[in-house]
Amino acid sequence: MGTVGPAKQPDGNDRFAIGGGRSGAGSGIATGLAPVAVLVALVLAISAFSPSFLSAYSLRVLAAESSVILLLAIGQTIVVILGGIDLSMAALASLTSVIVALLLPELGAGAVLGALCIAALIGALQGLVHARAKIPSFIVTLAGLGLWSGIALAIANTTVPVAGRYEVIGWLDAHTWGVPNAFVLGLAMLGLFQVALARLRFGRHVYAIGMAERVALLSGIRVWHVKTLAFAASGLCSGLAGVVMVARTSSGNPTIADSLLLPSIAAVLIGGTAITGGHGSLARTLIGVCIVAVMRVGVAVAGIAPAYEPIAYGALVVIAVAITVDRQSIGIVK
Amino acid sequence: MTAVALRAEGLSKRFGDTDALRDVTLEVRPCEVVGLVGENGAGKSTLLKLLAGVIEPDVGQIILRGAPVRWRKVRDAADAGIGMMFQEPSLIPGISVAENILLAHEGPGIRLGIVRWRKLFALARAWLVKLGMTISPAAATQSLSFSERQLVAFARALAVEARTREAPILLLDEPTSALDDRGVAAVLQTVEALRTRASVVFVSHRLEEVLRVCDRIYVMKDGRCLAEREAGTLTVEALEQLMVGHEISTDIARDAARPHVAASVCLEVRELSRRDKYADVSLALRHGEVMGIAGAAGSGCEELCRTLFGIDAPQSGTMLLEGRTVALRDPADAVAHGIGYVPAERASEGIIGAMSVAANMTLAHLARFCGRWAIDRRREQDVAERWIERLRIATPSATTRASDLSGGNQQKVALAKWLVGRRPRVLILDHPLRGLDVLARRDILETIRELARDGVGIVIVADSLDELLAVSDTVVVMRDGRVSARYSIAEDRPTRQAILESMV
Amino acid sequence: MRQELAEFGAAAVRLVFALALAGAALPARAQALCEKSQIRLVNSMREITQPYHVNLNKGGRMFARWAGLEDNYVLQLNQGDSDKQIALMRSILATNPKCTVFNVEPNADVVMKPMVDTADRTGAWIVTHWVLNRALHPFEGHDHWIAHVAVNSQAVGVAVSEQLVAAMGGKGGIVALQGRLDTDPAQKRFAGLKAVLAKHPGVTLLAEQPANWDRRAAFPIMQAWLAKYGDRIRGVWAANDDMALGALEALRAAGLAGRIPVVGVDGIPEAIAAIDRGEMTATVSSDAFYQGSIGLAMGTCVLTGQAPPPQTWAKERREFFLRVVVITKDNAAHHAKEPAVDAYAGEWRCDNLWSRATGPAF
Amino acid sequence: MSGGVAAVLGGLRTSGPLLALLALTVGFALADSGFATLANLRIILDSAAVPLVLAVGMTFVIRQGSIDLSIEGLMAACSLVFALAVANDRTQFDLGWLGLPVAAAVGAVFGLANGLIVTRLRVPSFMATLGLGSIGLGVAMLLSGDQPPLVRDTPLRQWALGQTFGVPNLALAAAACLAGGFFVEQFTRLGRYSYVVGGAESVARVSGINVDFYKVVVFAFAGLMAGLAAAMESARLGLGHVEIGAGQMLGTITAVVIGGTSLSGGSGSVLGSAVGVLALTVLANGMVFVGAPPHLEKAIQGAIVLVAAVLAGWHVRDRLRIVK
Repeated sequence: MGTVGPAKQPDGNDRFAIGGGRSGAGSGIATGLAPVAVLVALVLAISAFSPSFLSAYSLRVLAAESSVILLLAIGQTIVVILGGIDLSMAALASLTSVIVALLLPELGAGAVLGALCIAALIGALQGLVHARAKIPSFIVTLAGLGLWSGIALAIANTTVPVAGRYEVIGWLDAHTWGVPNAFVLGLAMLGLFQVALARLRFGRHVYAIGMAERVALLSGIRVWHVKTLAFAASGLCSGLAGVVMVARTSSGNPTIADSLLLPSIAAVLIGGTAITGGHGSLARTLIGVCIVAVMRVGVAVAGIAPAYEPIAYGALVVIAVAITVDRQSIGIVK
Repeated sequence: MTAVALRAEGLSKRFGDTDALRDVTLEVRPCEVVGLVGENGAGKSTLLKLLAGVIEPDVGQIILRGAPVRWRKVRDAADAGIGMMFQEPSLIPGISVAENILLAHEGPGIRLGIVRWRKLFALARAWLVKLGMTISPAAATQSLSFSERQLVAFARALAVEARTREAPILLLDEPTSALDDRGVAAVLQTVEALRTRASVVFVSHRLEEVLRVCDRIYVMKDGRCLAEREAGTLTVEALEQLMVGHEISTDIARDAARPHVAASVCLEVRELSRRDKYADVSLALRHGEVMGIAGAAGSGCEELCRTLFGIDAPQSGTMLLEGRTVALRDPADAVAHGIGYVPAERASEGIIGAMSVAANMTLAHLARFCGRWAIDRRREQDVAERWIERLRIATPSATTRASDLSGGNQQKVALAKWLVGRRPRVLILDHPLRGLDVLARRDILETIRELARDGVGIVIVADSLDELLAVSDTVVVMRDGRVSARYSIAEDRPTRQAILESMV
Repeated sequence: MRQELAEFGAAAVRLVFALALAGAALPARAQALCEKSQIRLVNSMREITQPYHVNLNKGGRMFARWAGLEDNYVLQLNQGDSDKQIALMRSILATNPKCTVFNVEPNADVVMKPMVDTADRTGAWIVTHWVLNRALHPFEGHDHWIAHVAVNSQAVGVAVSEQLVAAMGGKGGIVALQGRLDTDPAQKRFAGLKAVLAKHPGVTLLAEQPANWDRRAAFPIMQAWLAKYGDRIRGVWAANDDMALGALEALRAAGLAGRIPVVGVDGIPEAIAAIDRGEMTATVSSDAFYQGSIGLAMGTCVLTGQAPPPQTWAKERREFFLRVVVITKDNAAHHAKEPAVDAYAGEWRCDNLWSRATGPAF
Repeated sequence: MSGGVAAVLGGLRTSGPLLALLALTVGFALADSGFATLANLRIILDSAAVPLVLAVGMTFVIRQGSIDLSIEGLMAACSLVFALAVANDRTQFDLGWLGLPVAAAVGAVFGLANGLIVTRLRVPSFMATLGLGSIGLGVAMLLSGDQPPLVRDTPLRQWALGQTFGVPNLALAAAACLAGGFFVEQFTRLGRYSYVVGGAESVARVSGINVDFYKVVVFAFAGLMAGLAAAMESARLGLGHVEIGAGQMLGTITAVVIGGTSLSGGSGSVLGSAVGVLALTVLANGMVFVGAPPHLEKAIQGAIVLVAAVLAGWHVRDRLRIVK
């Protein structure tokens, strides 16, 4: 984009730029802290309504609730940093849940692994189509959304209770030292991909493509490899989300995760990752997820009349983003 | 004391912790062409943007026709008759040429919010004619060639004339940088013509142009105004001295004999053709040879370079790399084969502004900086610093983001990208010197020679013939997509004239 | 094994009757588990924009007011988000779980197990509705899952289909608008239709499409069918009233409103009005007011000790089918007006909680 | 990729969407004789009406480089306002035809809010509209209360369900909106600047264009269209309903993008979007006709969306093309 005028002053944070440039550091910390501030403020506000909200129990519930969104948001973050978007994640998670629930009794752990592979492959396929046929990821994954949920419905047009071997995944619904295992899994994935983004060639390429795809191309980066890989990652995350869903409900359902798509995207953006790509991090997403989880449940817990719930939620989303969005890195707000 | 059209008084501007402009004062008199010269990052563009109201000064004031003014938005300046042509490409792709020229001041072209196309086109055509352009005002902007766009941008700057009864003031930032000699001629001619009714501030790196059209010349360096001279009293050499501050040799010296040009061919193309771009081009580039390709806009030399790098596939013809036929599916293939490419549009294709200098340098060869798993940042750092030193890149550190560097230094980074890894076989340079100052120019030309000495085959497309002649072993001239002449500098050094004739 | 269970069941029944009688005689026998003022009544449902859910909520409130617990009445809406329904339940249990009663309209059957488990784990009390999950029963060790008030969706489907067939005079083609295919009621109701069609070869199913319970979705589908089959369509079957009304509007656009019999399920006021006008033939009501209150009533009885702890109840009192009413032109007028408290007060009495049970649902 | 294929598809240039529409129509016509009848054409036009009105507004938003995810909530609010403003079973109001402009106005206000949040608070439109959509939903829930209000205004209902000269009135209204949108896009400053803002916002700014102003106006315009659409749908269904816009958001965006408006902004036309809408409508209608297995309906739709997108975009596949 033309660098005319003051619109685009170089931003500071989140480009993994080695070390982190001088101009960067300051604003980086500032914009990095904003989401945390919002989270704290939100929690305090809600616990003012219902003090029990800060109890260990509530927080554990919150963690458990946010674990699925967390997994979805992790995959989404990678794709968003790449400059794309993945609308198919929730549908894919639902599909996975059905597959796992169906195959678990016979194949046990094999079913889980198989389902995860399928999810990753489907993700990769979407990335491939997007990168090679040059169709906006928005459209490809939109089509995917229809395809995967349609297939899920075709496989099992209703809830599939896990008929056996539940213990293979049951541990995901349990706690260790009071921390929900599913949440721990989410954190593990977060750490894994954080390293990949910050230290591996893959991550560097993801950021490069997100910031300036032309330059990446002209530097000989095989952009379609990177994109395929990134979408495979988001596919894998969807799969894991699906598995956790099965663990939570001890059954698979073709629409179980669908309602989590927008919240997970919201989490990524509230964290301050720029939807225009190239700027953002998984650390930010973690905060975003917490904020969204608190909003989803907290608003209700605070005892607000049901009809006002969506209003409060909407207002909070806008306010949260208004505070957390890293304007410098977006430059132009689309 | 004659009347003053526009006067900048003690303007200062900081970006972050760098002083872009420090207490600059300059004057533009009615119907005067004022030249503004200086190295990259000297603050010329910043000064113009202040005058045009794109950015606001921290200190100092602007006095227009005797009255102090403060621009709240660009519009204010434009309405007062100040038009600016930006260095960066600044046209909107999706709309017609006419709309671009009259953007934001369509005048009678839009009545009560309703567009009157016939009127709009008529108005726009008038400006195009002034520049001797024949393209239709209804043409879609994205269909124009780079230099055509540059001229349209110029036309847009001219168009402020229609907005004020006063004599307009035009700020031209590198109006000629992207143009071939014909385009340059047109622009200079127009500037001459403008002198009768407008004041112009003219920024260019081509000092001879500046001397030709300007009455007075301001010389800037490091955000300061070093000197003000009457153009008549100056020579190019003197001007360069003022700019650089120390003696430099005029013609970019070339080492006479070039023993290092090997006999072995590294890159060869046979009857390469691409529909309405270029046709049966055959070239042979030897190891250590610098091949300059000269050609007016639309001659197809840029397109040829892009094909050599695998960006566009040729319709027919073969390409051999060290004797073996290669088919490049995409730039990645080219890179894998050891071909490097420095694009003309630095900002959008050369570097990633938001990334650190080091990251930019290693982008193309990241694999070489990876341990078993992760990127070895220390090694990356070291290598980057080595090249920063070697190419004399002016940057606080290797971790500075590339967009904070001046144009010349950014170009060096873009070049370094191909040097940090294993030495490339072929390096393709598309206008590597565009808009660079003397020093940067010299550094880059030297690097090119060094590479040639190490046996790298180099293809270079450049703005000015002098540059081509200075660095090339062979010069290939293209016209309308075909090779119209070849010269081997060693044997018969062609005159500028000869080349120009085979170009047009 | 089954034999034993049956015996146990029988024994339980006897025991319960004894207790019930005793309870009637001197109410304060079983000791109270909670201060009455501590009891929290939670109605967990999808949303409150559809009339059916509005009435669920009204029923719940009605009971709360009647029991003098209106301030302790909590409404939880999940906006069709299963995950959220679970989340909301778990988070409110941060306080006072032991005295909290949930009356749950499951958003989808997947939420059943997690919610029941939550109740068992936290000591909260829960009554569930609608969905029937073969693998899950209150009397299988879920002491805090008071009861499951099932609706025999297949029977409902049969009942309403019978009405349709009758209205068509036993022959002609029909089109069917299905609900969300992944929900149990949608499938069972359609199964009911299939069963009826099997008995009446004269009636043929021209086409079926899911319209996701949604009036808007039903409209264009009905239009397309009208274009395709024209007057071969002699009847319209919809899995709920909302879709039936959508189809009705499409018929109206084609000038066919009132000329082709239309049936739905739920018995929402609009549908009843349409039946009154003769534009719809029949609907089946499971009485949202009752469903919205009975679970809370059961819980209150248990917590105040007016009813014995659930694990002592007979199986058929912990998982039973709910009586439904078929609404046609004859009784439409009667169902049109909103019921008053005293219509239900009798059925909320702790010794009369099973007045609408039509038999075991397992 | 083989030059042949490229050449053939390249020939299609901008006709990609049209071709997709054609293919669908022919396909269904072959599959079912009843499909290609005048009666069904009417129905297709009728059910395309509301999405088309939405798409006209959305085209402007996407073209200026933004996106509007608030459609559904916004329609909900407008639908209820409309139902409560005209003769209905809940309130005393009886504005009759004025109900349409009133609903449109409410929509415009919401759109305005979208625009202001985007430009003043500099919140990306993606999130701003997401939030406002939710707010609209809440407002609708408040207005809806116990019972969805029923529209009792007979002339309105008759108009919404009726035809003139064999063309559904709603389709005519939508056509009018389309014509209006086309005029605004081609012949007004607002329309032209929506290309400029989307094409190169920073350039627009330094050219002295009041970018924020035009952005806000476009959002308001989109809101207005959504309000109108909501009113039309409510008049047709005869009630104000919270879920009146359910599923419209993604559908509209899909139609617009299939119609050749790039999500990155700066290109596209309402005419293209109209083709996109028709394509999707024909698809949905045809699905019912061939009685596609309900389970797979979603899947098939997804697949066809993909194919359409490929067809529409193939000819511009060049190695340097950037798609996000």
